[in-house]
Amino acid sequence: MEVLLFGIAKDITGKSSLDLSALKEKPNSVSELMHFMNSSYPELSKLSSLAVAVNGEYATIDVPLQSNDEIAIIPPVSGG
Amino acid sequence: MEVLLFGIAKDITGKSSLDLSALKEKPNSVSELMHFMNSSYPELSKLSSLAVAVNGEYATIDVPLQSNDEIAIIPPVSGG
Amino acid sequence: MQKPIIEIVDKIDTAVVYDELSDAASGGICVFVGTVRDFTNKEAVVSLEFESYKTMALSEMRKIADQASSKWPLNKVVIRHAVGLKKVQEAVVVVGVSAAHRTECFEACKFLIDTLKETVPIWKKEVFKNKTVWVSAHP
Amino acid sequence: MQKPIIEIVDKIDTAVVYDELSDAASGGICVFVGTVRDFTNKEAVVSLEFESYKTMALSEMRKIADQASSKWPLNKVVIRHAVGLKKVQEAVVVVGVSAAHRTECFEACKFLIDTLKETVPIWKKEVFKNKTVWVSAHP
Repeated sequence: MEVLLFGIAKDITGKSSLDLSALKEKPNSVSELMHFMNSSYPELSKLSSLAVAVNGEYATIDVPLQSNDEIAIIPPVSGG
Repeated sequence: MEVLLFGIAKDITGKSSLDLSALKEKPNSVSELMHFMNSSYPELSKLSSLAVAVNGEYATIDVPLQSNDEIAIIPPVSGG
Repeated sequence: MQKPIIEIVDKIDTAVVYDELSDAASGGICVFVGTVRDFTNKEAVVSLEFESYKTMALSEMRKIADQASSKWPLNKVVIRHAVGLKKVQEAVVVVGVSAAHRTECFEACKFLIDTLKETVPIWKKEVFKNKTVWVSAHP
Repeated sequence: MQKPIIEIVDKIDTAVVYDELSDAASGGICVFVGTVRDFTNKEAVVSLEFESYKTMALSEMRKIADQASSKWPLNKVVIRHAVGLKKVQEAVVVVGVSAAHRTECFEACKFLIDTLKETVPIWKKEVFKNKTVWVSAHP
């Protein structure tokens, strides 16, 4: 289970992706992933917003996560 | 006293300018010019609108006309 | 606003307008290009012919640039109209602005083209297969 | 709408976008170009750095083009964003549409850039002389 990191989330974690495969309790939903990320990296909870994308689509907190999903942490976007 | 004609006003009169110098009673104001034009060329009065410019500026009907003014008949504009 | 570019030309080069509007103090550039459409009221258009009262048209275009600049904080303005015969798909007018923020770019650019169509002494004749029509001439 | 042009590129060529949007059925083309501004809150900007989640960004850009096309009768749409290091005055994004009439051109073009800024996963870091800031990251 790999989580892609972008922008300031990459700076906060110091990584462009996180491998969660080795975790004893892998997050089963977006909600659980958010909880894990915020407690592992408290600086993330200070951002204006934090979204999760699953397989390239914005995902609500109840979306379940499978180990082969492409998961990404989406800090506040600022394109344009 | 020369009057420039554009667009459909040129087609209606068949001329790109009218020399009014030879007129016995030259128009002394925009209002008198409009009256002269509409009675000489009744097709002009069927247009959506008709404006007069004096020295390159839109002129209200009370503006007086001098013989050395640059006068133009402005049929409905349709640029763009 | 820097000195606006105000021109009546025979042919519009759409590739240069960004360079003309580009500006270090601007975060946005908005450009509108009017082009010849193939159909008017379902009737095939062969071409358009534009005629201008050139000195007055330039002076009215300058007024529009000044008005826009007094309404919005603009950095650069271009207003350029073509005259003569224009075929389908050709550019007939280009208006554009650069400014710090995008909202004023859009508002000012729309104001330029809307006002140009109302006040600038330029006339357009639509050439169809069997007739010609001076646009907006009759009610 | 014809197939929209949706791209993430290293460098934007502003000279080509009109040709891409040009279309016989269109009377108007509206284009917005976002450029790097020299100052943010009175602080001199050295450069901007853009990063994207490319596959998702392209998919979100396609959605925006489709949404615009369902709201307005558009003929062509271009949405192109640059990534990497951009200096002051460089273009970072270009969005544009062609349509029969100008009102829908302006409305749709503004919708494209407004929505892009809200939903497309692209991030901008402002580089100042003595610090860098991820734009909008913090409240």
